[in-house]
Amino acid sequence: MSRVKQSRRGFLKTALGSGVAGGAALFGPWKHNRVYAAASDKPIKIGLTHDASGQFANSGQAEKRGTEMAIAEFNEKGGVLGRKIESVWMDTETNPQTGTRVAERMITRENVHFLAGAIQSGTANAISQVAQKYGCVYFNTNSSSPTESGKNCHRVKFVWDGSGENFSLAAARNAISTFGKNWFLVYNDYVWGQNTNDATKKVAAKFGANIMDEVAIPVGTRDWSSVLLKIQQAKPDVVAAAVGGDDFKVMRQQVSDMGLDRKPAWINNQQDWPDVFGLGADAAFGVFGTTWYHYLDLPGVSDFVKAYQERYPVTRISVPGNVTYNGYIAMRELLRVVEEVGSTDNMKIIKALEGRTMSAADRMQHFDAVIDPASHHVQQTIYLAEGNAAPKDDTDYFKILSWSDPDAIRASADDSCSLESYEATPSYDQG
Amino acid sequence: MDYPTKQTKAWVTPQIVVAIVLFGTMPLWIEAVGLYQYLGVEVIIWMIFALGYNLLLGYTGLPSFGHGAFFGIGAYAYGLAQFEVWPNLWFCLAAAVVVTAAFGAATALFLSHRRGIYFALMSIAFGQIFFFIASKWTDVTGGEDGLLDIQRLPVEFGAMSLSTRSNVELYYLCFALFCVLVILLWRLTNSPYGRVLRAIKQNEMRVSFIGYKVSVIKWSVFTLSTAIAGLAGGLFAMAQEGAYINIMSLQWSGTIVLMVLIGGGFVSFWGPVLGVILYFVARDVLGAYTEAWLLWFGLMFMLLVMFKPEGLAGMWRDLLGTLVTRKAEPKGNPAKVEG
Amino acid sequence: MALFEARHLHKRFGQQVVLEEINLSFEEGRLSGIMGPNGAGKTTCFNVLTGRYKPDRGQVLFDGEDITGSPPEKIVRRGISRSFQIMNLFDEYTVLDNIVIALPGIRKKLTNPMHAIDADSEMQDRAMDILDRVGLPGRARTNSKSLSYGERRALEIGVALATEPRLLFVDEPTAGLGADGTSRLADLIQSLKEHTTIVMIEHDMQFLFDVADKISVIHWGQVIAEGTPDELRANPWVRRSNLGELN
Amino acid sequence: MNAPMLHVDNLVKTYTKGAFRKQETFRLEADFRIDGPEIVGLMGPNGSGKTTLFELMTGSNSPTGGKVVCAGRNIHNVRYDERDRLAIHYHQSYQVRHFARRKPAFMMDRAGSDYPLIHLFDEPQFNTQDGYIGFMLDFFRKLRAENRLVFLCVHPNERFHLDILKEICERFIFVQKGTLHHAVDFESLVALQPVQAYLGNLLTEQSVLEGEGT
Amino acid sequence: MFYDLIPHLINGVALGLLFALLALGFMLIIGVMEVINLAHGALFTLGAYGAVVMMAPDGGFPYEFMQPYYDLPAIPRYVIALIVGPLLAGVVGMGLEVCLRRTYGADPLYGLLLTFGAALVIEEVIRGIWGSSEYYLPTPKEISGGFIFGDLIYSTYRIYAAIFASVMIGMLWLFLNKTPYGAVIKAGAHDSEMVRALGYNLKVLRLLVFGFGAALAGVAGVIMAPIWGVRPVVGVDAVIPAFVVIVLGGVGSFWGAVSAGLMVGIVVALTAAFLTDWSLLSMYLLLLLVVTFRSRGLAGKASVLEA
Amino acid sequence: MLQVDNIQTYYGETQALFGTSLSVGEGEVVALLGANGVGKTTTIRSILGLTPPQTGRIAFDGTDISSMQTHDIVNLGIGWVPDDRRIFPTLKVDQNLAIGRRKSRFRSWSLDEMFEIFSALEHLMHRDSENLSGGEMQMVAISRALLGSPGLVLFDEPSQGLAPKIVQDVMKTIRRLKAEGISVLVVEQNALAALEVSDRVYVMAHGRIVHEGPAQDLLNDDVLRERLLGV
Repeated sequence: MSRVKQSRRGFLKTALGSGVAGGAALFGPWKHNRVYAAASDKPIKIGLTHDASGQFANSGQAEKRGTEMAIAEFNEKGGVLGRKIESVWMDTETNPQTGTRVAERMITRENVHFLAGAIQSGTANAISQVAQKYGCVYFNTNSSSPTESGKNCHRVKFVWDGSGENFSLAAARNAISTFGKNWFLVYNDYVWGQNTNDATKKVAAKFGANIMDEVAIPVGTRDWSSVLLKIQQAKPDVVAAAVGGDDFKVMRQQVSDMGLDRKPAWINNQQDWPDVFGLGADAAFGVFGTTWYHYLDLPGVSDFVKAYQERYPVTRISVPGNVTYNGYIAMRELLRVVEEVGSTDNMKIIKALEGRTMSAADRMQHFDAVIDPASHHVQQTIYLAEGNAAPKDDTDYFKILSWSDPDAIRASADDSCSLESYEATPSYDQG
Repeated sequence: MDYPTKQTKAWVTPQIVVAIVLFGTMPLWIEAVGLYQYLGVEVIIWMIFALGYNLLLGYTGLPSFGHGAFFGIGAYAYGLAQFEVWPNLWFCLAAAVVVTAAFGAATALFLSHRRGIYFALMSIAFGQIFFFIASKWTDVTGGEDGLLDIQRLPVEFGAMSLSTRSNVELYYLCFALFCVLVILLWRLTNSPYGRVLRAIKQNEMRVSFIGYKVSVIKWSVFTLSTAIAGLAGGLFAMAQEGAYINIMSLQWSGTIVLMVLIGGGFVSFWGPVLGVILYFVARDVLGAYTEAWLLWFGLMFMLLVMFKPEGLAGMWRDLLGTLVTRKAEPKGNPAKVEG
Repeated sequence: MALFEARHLHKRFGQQVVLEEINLSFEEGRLSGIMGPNGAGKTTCFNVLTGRYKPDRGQVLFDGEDITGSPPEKIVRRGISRSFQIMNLFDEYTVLDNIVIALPGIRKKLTNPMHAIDADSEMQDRAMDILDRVGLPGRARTNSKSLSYGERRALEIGVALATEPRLLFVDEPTAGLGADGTSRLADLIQSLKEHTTIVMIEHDMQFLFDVADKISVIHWGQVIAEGTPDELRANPWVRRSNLGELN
Repeated sequence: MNAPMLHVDNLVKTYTKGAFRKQETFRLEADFRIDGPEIVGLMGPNGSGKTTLFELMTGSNSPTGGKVVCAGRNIHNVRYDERDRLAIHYHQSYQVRHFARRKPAFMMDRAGSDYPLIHLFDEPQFNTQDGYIGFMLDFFRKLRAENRLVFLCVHPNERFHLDILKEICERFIFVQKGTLHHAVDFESLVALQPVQAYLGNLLTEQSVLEGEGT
Repeated sequence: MFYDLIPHLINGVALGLLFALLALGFMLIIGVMEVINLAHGALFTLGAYGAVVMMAPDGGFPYEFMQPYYDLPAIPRYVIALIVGPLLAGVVGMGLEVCLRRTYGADPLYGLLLTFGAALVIEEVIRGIWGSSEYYLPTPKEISGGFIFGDLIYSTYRIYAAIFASVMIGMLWLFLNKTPYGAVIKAGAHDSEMVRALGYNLKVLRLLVFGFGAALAGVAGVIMAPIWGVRPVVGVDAVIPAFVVIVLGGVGSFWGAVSAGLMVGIVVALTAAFLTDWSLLSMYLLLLLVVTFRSRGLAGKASVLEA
Repeated sequence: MLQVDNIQTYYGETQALFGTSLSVGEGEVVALLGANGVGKTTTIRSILGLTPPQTGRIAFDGTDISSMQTHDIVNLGIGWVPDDRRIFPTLKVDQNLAIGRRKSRFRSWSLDEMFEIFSALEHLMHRDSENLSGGEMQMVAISRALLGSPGLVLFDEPSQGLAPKIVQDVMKTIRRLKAEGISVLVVEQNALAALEVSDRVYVMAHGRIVHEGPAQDLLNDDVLRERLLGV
């Protein structure tokens, strides 16, 4: 309780500060976190491509916090290979066109060694195309479209989040036996939503569900009433939703307004922490997946939470969630690999990452994770959760129901990936 | 709001030479001034788009607020032509131009008898319609995801084939097209057709009373301007190796108006070029200092609309004017806003 | 046979009848005048005759051909041109360019994008001739916006002349001109009259009585009287009015 | 056949106020016929029902009872946009009033005429200074000669207005508080008591200020 | 089949009332100023943010100073939010009007361009103060949750919003028709010259009307916030339907705008029910259809827009 | 009270007044006569600042108003009865009147006094203005001007559309205004009626004053009157 208040106050202070100074916080110089090393060695530069505006602004900033936290930790330890790590960030505006330009600028002008960050798959695609062209290793930290590690996979791209299909597999199996066979599907009409929906449909069919209807929702839909009325009329047992970002928030609000949050069981593919935080446990209705939760009963979790809060005392989101977690873990792994191979050469890094196993304890999850060498997709534990009826405190929205072994929920979409050959990938090393 | 009264019959003017030299050498110095090659590619493509758009806004006085849609259609057409028909540069670019012009021509049928604000409102509606269709027709456009893996096709002249893979190579392709377009547009705007366009802006009714069928001319200029937007869109698809929906939104359609106006498209052939450079450089340089660069850019735009709708080119002219009039007799300031 | 004839023209805007029944004919080589009180439908009548509006009923004949409802550009191409009461010039253009763009010779080269207007000396000369006729030869390179009001009135007529009409319609040319301007304009009209058939709307009865060969009086959207200036002047109420007495 | 040119047949128009307890605020009654072409002078104080009568005659206002028949056609059964082919009302543009239309046009009759039979001139501007009066008077006579029925509505505010009416009109109608008074010639018109009240001292050629001024 | 349609029709009406509410301020400004206010959406957003500050303790206001305020029950705070949001929008709107003065009498295009720029600026300022992330406007318990009739559940908030919108429409109508201020506004829209000649300062009148129109945008923002969410870009979602409703209804017609709002609402709701993907497009197709045949919209009169 | 000095006024670029000068004294009634379109209405519009003069000077009640805003000019105490009435059709009659109500340093008028002048007005109060007849509109327009407590009333064609009896009422009202020290400038078609109530008269032609003198002279001089006014 007190923790939340403290952080809220902190946040409000900055808000006040920025209000008084005419929004000075925003108009300040672009964030170059230059930590110049005493050593004469050139710093390792990492390009951060997190969204700060558009549909996924909120999540983009959350993953940025995770990524920067990992970088800072390394810098505090003296950097990597004795070199400081520097990051440069540009807003990709949840916009592929901007993503392309940002990636081009990062590589050709800022001369970054690596790129990291993405929420929306369209933007991630745009960035990874540019990265592949130059051979720059790119970590897609949070875009979970099955196509990211499927047909749009790239040799330089590594996908750190569980894919929509992973979540579908994890959630759907239990749902049919628990809630019923009549399913109604809603999904956001873009690549993540479509593919995730396809995956859900496949899984549901496999376990004998009857698909009553499926409705594609344009991205940016503000008014869900018609669809919700339709659901009311259809009276399904289960509604499986693959809806993301702001749309999801709006939908959730209207679902609970229309009193539909209890009656059909809602299977939401994944609930990103920034989309839930601040809305209370009520908002987390139905069953949904996540890759991590700050009250997981595992060693290291509470330390990580504490470290996050010390580093970000003023942020609106007072505890880290899956998005921040992914950003953090991915960057930490990248820097470790650089340390291990002793170089920033792209081929060496790629080869070191492919097939890399990360221990469960290290990742604060229940199962070991592995980077699939054929799709560059991190195969990891998926947790199933529902809204917490008996929260420990006012950040404790989720009740973790179960966790799935990565092997049991491996995404079939990953099979459609064919990575570019090593030869076809330009060598890239900013030295 | 005057274009220069000085008259020309030249194919190539000193300004064109300056532009060619300046932009022809850009890859050599762009990095030295702290920018990067891809930005150059983006700038020159948008200059093509803006020059075509200015035929409408600056010359004919038709404020289209839906032109981004045609830019986007060009990009999709390029990508689809490459995937589905024949991956040849000239063919794909031609497809981008022709398909976009076809959509433009159909749209123009609804718009060519409208003027002023009503034209603007209807163009918003059409822009939105194309935007929604593109965002929904996932099978064709890739929906929100866009068309990915569009190739930068090589330039083929018979046996010779030039790569456009690198940004500099692509830049020179765009530059070559830019040069051709600048010269053609320069001639066109100084031909009877161009004169009539400007006359339509000044007084549409009188143009019909000196014997021109205004709606046909408006239809043709709209179509022409969409064709150029299609070309720019095709090149843009090459540049970003993909075609995405965002460019078709109202926001981007508004942005092109903003660029052209700030540059001074109302008074100068070169206004759109200035506007595009200012916008992109401001975005990159101002953007390096503040996330809220659009705030400052928007404020600048408001001030220009209020005090100097002639934009940069108009200021430049005033500056030249004061230099000249210091020698000659003083002249009144015709800065008053006029339709 | 009259050069231009209008038969039974009827025009309404919504519920409002603006032209009830207009019958007019103009002879070649003559100056015909149209007058009437404010709001009588003179300008609407002009707009129907010159193709800006399409009549709801009736016929317009030019040189024996039916041009009813033709759009302005077609009517202009047949040889009917008009000037405007409210100035309709191309303000961004020089005086010369205002004329040049109206020349049929330029119009015919519309589809040639490579035709350089300013290198076309034939057209430039022709335009200069017209400027001579309207008395603006020295102002060719001046921006039309910076002309004096009277000069703009002359240019307004010049643009109409540039289309090389057989019949020239002039709409209230004296509007806004003082006594000096009016008399200078009367001179201009007199000189044009020698080459061109002219139809003129005029509010200023006195001016019209001086220059016209025949006058039609329009009121309530119909021709309520017609005749030579002398015939009309014979009307006792006209004689009773202060016509010609003031100034 | 030879239907009269204008037959105003038991025409009644009432205006009421109040949604439930209707109170009559105005009542116009007219019943007359005019068989052939004529120039009719029409007068009446403001608010007497002149304008309403004109509107009823031209069909733009609908009657509470009775009908208006022009040359055999009930004007309210003629299509809206063709009613002025029977009877046209020339007025100042600010006098246009808007009325609801109840019946779709295709269910109604055609006018069967291109040029109006009845012309109602509502307060034409008789300005002595510009000389148009003469042409206007000639025009009224011309219409009459072409077998049209002409109504001329003037507020005689100057002596010469009365002269004009006297000279040109063949009969007169005076409207007073919704009632029509007919007069066959000028003399019998001015003999009517309400007309004298209406004209005030214009007839006696005294000052408009009833002698208190000048 | 028809029975199935009823809830969608009702939803369409509710939606339509909200669209009409959205368009009212827009209409007022076009009517009096003849300006197409593209910043309407930004003012709408500003209203929503103003309400967020008054309702949500993390709404960007210094919590320490405001703590006693946030301890107030939700309903009075909501009422305050309903005042503060529009007030904020209104004040900024008046500032915008001052900038717009230079464009009066010129080509209306300049008004359009200026307000386009203003929309950009306001949106960026919002981003500067509140950040890009989404806020949620809490509503009092009394007007949230589900509302059950028969076997159908409908959102209580939507019912509230629809009723609120009808009340606003009614109140605006009464204001325009039954108060002296409304009389002056209507008079000004019809004949601004005569209004000046009766001693009214047109500058002040325009300033106030613009402020009032902007405040109406703010009201719509507060009402729509719980439905649409509060983000800096939400204004675009608002200005486009508003503009469609106005063009469809006919510029300058109060009931034209209301009926066009209802029409758009019903069409959007019905297409959303049967062709969900195309629901937003239906609005434009409707517009095209109507404007092709009636270029002044349903009830429009001749206006500056046709210039 | 009113002094118009050599003003030149343009509509856009069209010149309508070519150096017009006139004056109205306190409590004086002045007639401005002339044919259609000679600039009478423009003179009034110039005084009101609706089409401000480009050169020349206009003073009212000791204040130079030639560059003042219309509403400020009007609030000094000028009432206007426009020739086309300009009643707001979307408002009721009572709203039309209420909108014109304001105070100035001059005598203020009550609604009852208006009913006294125009007895028909009282019954019109709740009617839609759109449905008034021309004469009824004129009564509203005149009442609206008087309710604004003017020290100078500009009448543009006040008798237009009014019955003779009502015209006499209007003329009497003008007399009454004069008696109460209020100045009047009246533009009239009915020259004789106007001359009878006026103290002085101006005749305009082509944007200039061509005659100026006591009204009585013109009334008495038939030849001059016939020449200038055709009556």
